[in-house]
Amino acid sequence: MENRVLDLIPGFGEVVLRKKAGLTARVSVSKGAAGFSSFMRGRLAEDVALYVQRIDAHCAVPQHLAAVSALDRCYHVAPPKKAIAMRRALAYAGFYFHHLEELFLSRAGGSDGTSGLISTDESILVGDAFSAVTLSQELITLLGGREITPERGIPGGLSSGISDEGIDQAKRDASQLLSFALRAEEAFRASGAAWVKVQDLTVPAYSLATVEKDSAVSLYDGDLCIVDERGKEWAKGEAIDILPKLLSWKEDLPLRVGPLARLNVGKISTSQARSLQEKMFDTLGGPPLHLVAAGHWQTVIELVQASELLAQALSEVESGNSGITSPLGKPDEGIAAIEGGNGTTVHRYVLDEQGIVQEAQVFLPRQVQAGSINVALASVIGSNDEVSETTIERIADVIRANRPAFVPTAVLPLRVTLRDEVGKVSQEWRRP
Amino acid sequence: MPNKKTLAIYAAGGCGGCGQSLLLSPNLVLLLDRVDLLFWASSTSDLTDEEISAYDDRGIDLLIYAGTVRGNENIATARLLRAKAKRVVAYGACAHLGGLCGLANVYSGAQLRALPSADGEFVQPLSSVIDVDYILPGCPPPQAMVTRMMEELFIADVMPEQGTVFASNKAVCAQCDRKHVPNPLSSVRRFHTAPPDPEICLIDQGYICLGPVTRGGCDAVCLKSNRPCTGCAGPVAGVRDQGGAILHALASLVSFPGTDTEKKEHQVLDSIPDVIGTTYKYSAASSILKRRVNDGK
Amino acid sequence: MSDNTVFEPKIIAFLCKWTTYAAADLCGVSRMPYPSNISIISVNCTGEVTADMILSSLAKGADGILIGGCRPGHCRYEDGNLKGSNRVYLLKRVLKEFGVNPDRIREVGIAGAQGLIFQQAVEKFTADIRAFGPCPVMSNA
Amino acid sequence: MSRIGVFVCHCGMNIEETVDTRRVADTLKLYPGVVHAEDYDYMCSEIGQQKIRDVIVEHNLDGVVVASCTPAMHQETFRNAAEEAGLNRYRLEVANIREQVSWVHSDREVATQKAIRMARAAVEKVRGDDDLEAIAVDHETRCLVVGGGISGIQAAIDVANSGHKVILVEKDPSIGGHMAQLSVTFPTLDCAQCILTPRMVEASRHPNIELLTYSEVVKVAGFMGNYEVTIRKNPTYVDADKCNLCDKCSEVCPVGVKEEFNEGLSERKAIYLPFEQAIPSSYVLDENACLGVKPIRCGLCQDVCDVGAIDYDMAPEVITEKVGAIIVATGYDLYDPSHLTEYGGGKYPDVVTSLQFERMVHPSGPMKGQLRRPSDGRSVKSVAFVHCAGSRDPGRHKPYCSRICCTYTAKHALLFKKGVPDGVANVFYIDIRTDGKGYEEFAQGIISGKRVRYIRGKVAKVVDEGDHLTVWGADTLSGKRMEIDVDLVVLAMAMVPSEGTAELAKTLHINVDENGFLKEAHLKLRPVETTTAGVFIAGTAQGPKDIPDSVAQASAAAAKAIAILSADKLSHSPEVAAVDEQLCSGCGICASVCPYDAVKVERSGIAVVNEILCFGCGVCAASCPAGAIEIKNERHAQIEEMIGVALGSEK
Repeated sequence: MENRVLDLIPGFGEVVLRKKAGLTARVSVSKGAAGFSSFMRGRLAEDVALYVQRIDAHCAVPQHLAAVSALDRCYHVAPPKKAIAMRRALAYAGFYFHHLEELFLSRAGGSDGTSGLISTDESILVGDAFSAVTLSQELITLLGGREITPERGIPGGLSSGISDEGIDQAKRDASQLLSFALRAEEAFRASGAAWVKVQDLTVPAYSLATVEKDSAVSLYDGDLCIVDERGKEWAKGEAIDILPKLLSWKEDLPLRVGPLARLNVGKISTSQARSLQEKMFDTLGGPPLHLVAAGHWQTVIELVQASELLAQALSEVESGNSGITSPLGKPDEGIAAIEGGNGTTVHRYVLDEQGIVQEAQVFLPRQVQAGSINVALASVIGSNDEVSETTIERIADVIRANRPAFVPTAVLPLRVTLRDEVGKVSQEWRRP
Repeated sequence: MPNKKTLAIYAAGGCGGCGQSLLLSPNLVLLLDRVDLLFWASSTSDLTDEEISAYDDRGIDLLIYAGTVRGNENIATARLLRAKAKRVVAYGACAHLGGLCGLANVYSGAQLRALPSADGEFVQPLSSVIDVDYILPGCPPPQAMVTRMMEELFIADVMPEQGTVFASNKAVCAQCDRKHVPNPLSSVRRFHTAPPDPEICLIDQGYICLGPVTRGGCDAVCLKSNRPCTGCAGPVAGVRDQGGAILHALASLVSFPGTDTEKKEHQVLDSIPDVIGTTYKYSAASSILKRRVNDGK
Repeated sequence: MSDNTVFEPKIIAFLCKWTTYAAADLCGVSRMPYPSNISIISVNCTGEVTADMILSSLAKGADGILIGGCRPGHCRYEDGNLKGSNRVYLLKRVLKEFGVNPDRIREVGIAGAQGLIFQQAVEKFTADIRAFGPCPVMSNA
Repeated sequence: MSRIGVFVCHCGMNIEETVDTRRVADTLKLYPGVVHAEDYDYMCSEIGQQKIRDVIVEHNLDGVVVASCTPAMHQETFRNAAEEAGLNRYRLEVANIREQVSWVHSDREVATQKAIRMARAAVEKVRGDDDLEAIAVDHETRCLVVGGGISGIQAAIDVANSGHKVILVEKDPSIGGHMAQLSVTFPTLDCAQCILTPRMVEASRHPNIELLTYSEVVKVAGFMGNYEVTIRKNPTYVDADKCNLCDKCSEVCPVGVKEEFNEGLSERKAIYLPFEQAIPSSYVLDENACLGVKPIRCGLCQDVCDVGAIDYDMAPEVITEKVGAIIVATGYDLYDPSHLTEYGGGKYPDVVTSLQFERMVHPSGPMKGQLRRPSDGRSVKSVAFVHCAGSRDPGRHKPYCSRICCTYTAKHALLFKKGVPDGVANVFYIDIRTDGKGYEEFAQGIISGKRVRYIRGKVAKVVDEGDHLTVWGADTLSGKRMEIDVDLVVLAMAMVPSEGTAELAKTLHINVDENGFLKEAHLKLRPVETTTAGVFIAGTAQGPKDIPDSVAQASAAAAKAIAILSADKLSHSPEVAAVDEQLCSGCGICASVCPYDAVKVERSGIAVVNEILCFGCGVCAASCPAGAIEIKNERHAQIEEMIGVALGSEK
């Protein structure tokens, strides 16, 4: 299975240059370019998590956990309960941090052009936002062994446990994060909600998210569920069964992931977040809801959801280094999915008997990226008349920055075609 | 307060980890009101070269450059930034050593269809493209080092001398409190087969750890969560080629008693897996050999 | 590379001063000539040669590296020679990954009294390196 | 900026013939850091050395490079000269442009260019050199002598007489070595025992000599002046003080084996007296021959021993001794005759070795001096002596000449004629090499006496016809092929190093030459020294030689040892490892690879070098992942600079 990440995002690379009398530029990355798989071939199974989380450190925690879950399946092993509890707590801490960055801090590169929605002018929150960042990273360190890029996940469980003082500290941090989340949601509802109501950008789409057994939305792992634009279940099942459907997406509408998708796919299982979500539906209607701006309100609500889930998970976490790994079987293929802040990430690895990576795919059906890629492409192509070698390289840079899975690719073979409104190719550039 | 120092942060095609390590620093807020932050941009087209060239030469007191240098575009921007900046910090393993992406320099031709040919195509450390005044190692840089950088660059009144590396000159072992159990490397063990004893030095247990060759200053954080040092802070002051140095140390520890033990010893040496990925994980691009060549065999 | 078309390889030799360096001297005393491409650096033991030395030799233009020490079991310093050859063995794996022909490094075990064997070793190695052609590492220095 | 002086030597024509030394000097004059450069005919001459001294003072040099012969030759000479002028001796390096340039490259341009590169490399090394001071070391005053033959005994006595304690270790149950087996010695025909036994007694009674027979050196650690030797004393199962040589035990002993002292011509019991004059004079129980002591299977000897000297519970004992110097005199064995298939060596009973013949003619030998054929006991009427049996035969056996066979074969012929006046003695020879004092006169006396037939020609084949042997040879002087029937054939076997010499050399870290003899430091100038300071060699272990040379070498080795033992302090080379505390992280890899345990990680977390134990091999320097430990004046930075310059990259 080649990495067909790009094709999951309908409309990616289709740039309409209104200024230039309706010219459209279509950019596609040719098959052989899957940098990630050839980069990972020959690497060690126990290093996979380290590489993956450093390819897109913005979602380091979910990538780390998706990698080790997929590797668990490669080795046909279920980590002990004690390890799962810590991984789950780590996931929620990672989820919380990710949403903090989306909401409060201008993320380098501006993800979907609305960075820092609750920007620093909401003075009551700015100081707390920074301390919430520190607290969430402290939790990631306590649970994952290291800030920003956790270390402890290994196939079969965790490399080391947490101390009793660590658990107490984590619980204290979690309660502070919950109170911050509630105040942030309250502040959003006061000003942000009105802004959302007046937005008119509605993009009907199918929605993909991870769900628990009771089909409530999961912010960790679980089955994958796709609902159509009316909210009716279109497909549900293990990642291994749903992945082929994703890769051969033929529906007329695009597939959305992330906060907006989650609110369409399933209910929130935690009490405070659920009641806040119901308030949102009272205001905006739905579900289903295709108002793009609603995603931001959902993001704030999910801050509360993550805090509540974190508190639950921490109650099951036990201290100590023993009993945190299970013996491994003989490795071959493994697929796993984790719900990250920006949406579900699916990892697939094939290992040889010595635990050396033969194939590696990371599917980041992050619909949210399409917008920024197109905006960036328009500025690159639109800014100068003819398209030169540097333009091609700027396009490659844009794609690489927004499609981090390609970061390790040394060379990004590209094909850029410029068509007029009738669709006739007026110019084409190719880079081997 | 004399007019504030000007600071600019440029993130070339990195993974965002370095940006987060800045955001995390408790004295980031302190920093922001002591400096005039000109821009905190990334290479993805929201800061054009024209905008950079608008600044007057050496107008930026301090430039933090994080992320890889690959492709003529990065090189051109880096040179432009250098002209505009009084002092440049190579921030994080990508700028300091080439980072993980440097491993792409060493693909065997078969793996990647088009082997990079033109010079610009290869990942290079920032220092081989422009003069670098300071280095903040790490992937991402640990808070202990970020704090030291901020104190020495912003809080201390005198700028540190050029060439300062905001990490220890000594290896990670100086801060790792694992005990030594001297025994020759009789077999190489993999982490995922059995997690090591957290009290004892990993190399003494037969695991590959780059602690002895990698700069400390991170409080051996990976070792403390029972994981090996993977060398992200780059080689210590006395070493030029990080992979070569640790491989030499490990090879020296492989010895069996008795005579004609060569075959057994070579078996142990062969069992070190993914030799480049393990020992040049972050420093392939700044190794002595730098990148793959075609030597006809 | 000198200007004429024939490729004249540059070879660095790290010779253990107790054995192979003495064999080189004996070669001289017996007036047994060998190609001049080789430049000899004396080391106390082949166990003293580091990765930096070998790799930077390639980066500084060496096309071949000859490491001359004692035969197994004869090292003046117990097993310095064995440690040296284990290191070279690992370094050759690194060279292969970087696309450099590992046969550009050659280890020979020559005793102090074996001047003739030293001469033959140098002649053979110089010819082999000439056949390999210039080492491409230098060009990307 | 350094102030280096460069001196390029002509070495008469040896260097000048292919290296333009003037051009080398002129080119080096322009090299960074060089303030003076000149060429001269003989730098090692007094005038040459004075030039060095003058320029050091005149230009206040902080480094000197002498481009000349191999450092092994005159580095010390030049360093002494530099030191006399006030420059630290370790700031002088030699560029080897004779043995490794002028003598091996004929093209003048190529040789000159290479000499320039080598000189520049030496300048780079000097630039990085620091002042070093030799390390004063206390030392042991005892001496270890390995091997109890005449050389070992002589060396032990000389050292003991100088007032130093000696430990004499001998593998066999008694000292004496092969000389004890000889009948009479040439050229004086003194009886071997008469001149050897007094020395054996002197050694055994000398207050300063501790005799450890039936013992072997197992391990040697340390360095000149401070060796720690591990010795294994094998059990003789007989208390030497109690044993009164009554021989009862031997009589009752049911086991008989070949007697080594008589070269297998006779048998001895499992419990036996090595030979009459054995020192220590005591019976010995040979564990391998005995039916069994642990558990006891026979026990007859113990029953009959009325002085209770036999003790089956004796156990091997391993002791360690500290000594300041070591003399190795482990002697020779004869080349195994079975290699000489064409002569039926080791197969035909009547083809015997020269040592077996010594025992056959010896009055107290197995045949009480009556020569009889080992096969059927008939008295010997005719003999064929064969020279160079295995010697001077590079193709199939030993390439070297064993030196003493020509003289002792003449003696053998003489002894045969004395015992069997009408017997026929034939001597097949290639040349007569009688190089010792009085040897030529002795041999010519026998040859010209016409009572012995000297036939110039190599024996081609010996065939055992049952009641006699047929020797096929040729007389190259008359050109005739010859077939002679004789009763006995005596092979003058080649001398080879004694069994176990190679292993002992490894234990002592000294080299052996291509024939397995112990390798001297310098064939002409340092015959009794080895490349390992403090370890000396003497006697046939270093190569075939006669008794006078062996004794002379023994005394020479003793003198060298005494020089060490009597010095108040020894000086240890300062070119040892040094740790940079700013870089050392205490990872301990250097400590685990050091073959001499010379470096340890202290509690402070920093590695510390015990300079006295360090040999400067550099294994730690190449193992240290942080480059924190390096050999003084051989630091990585220096070698890296040398590499660049040696490859001709312009500075």
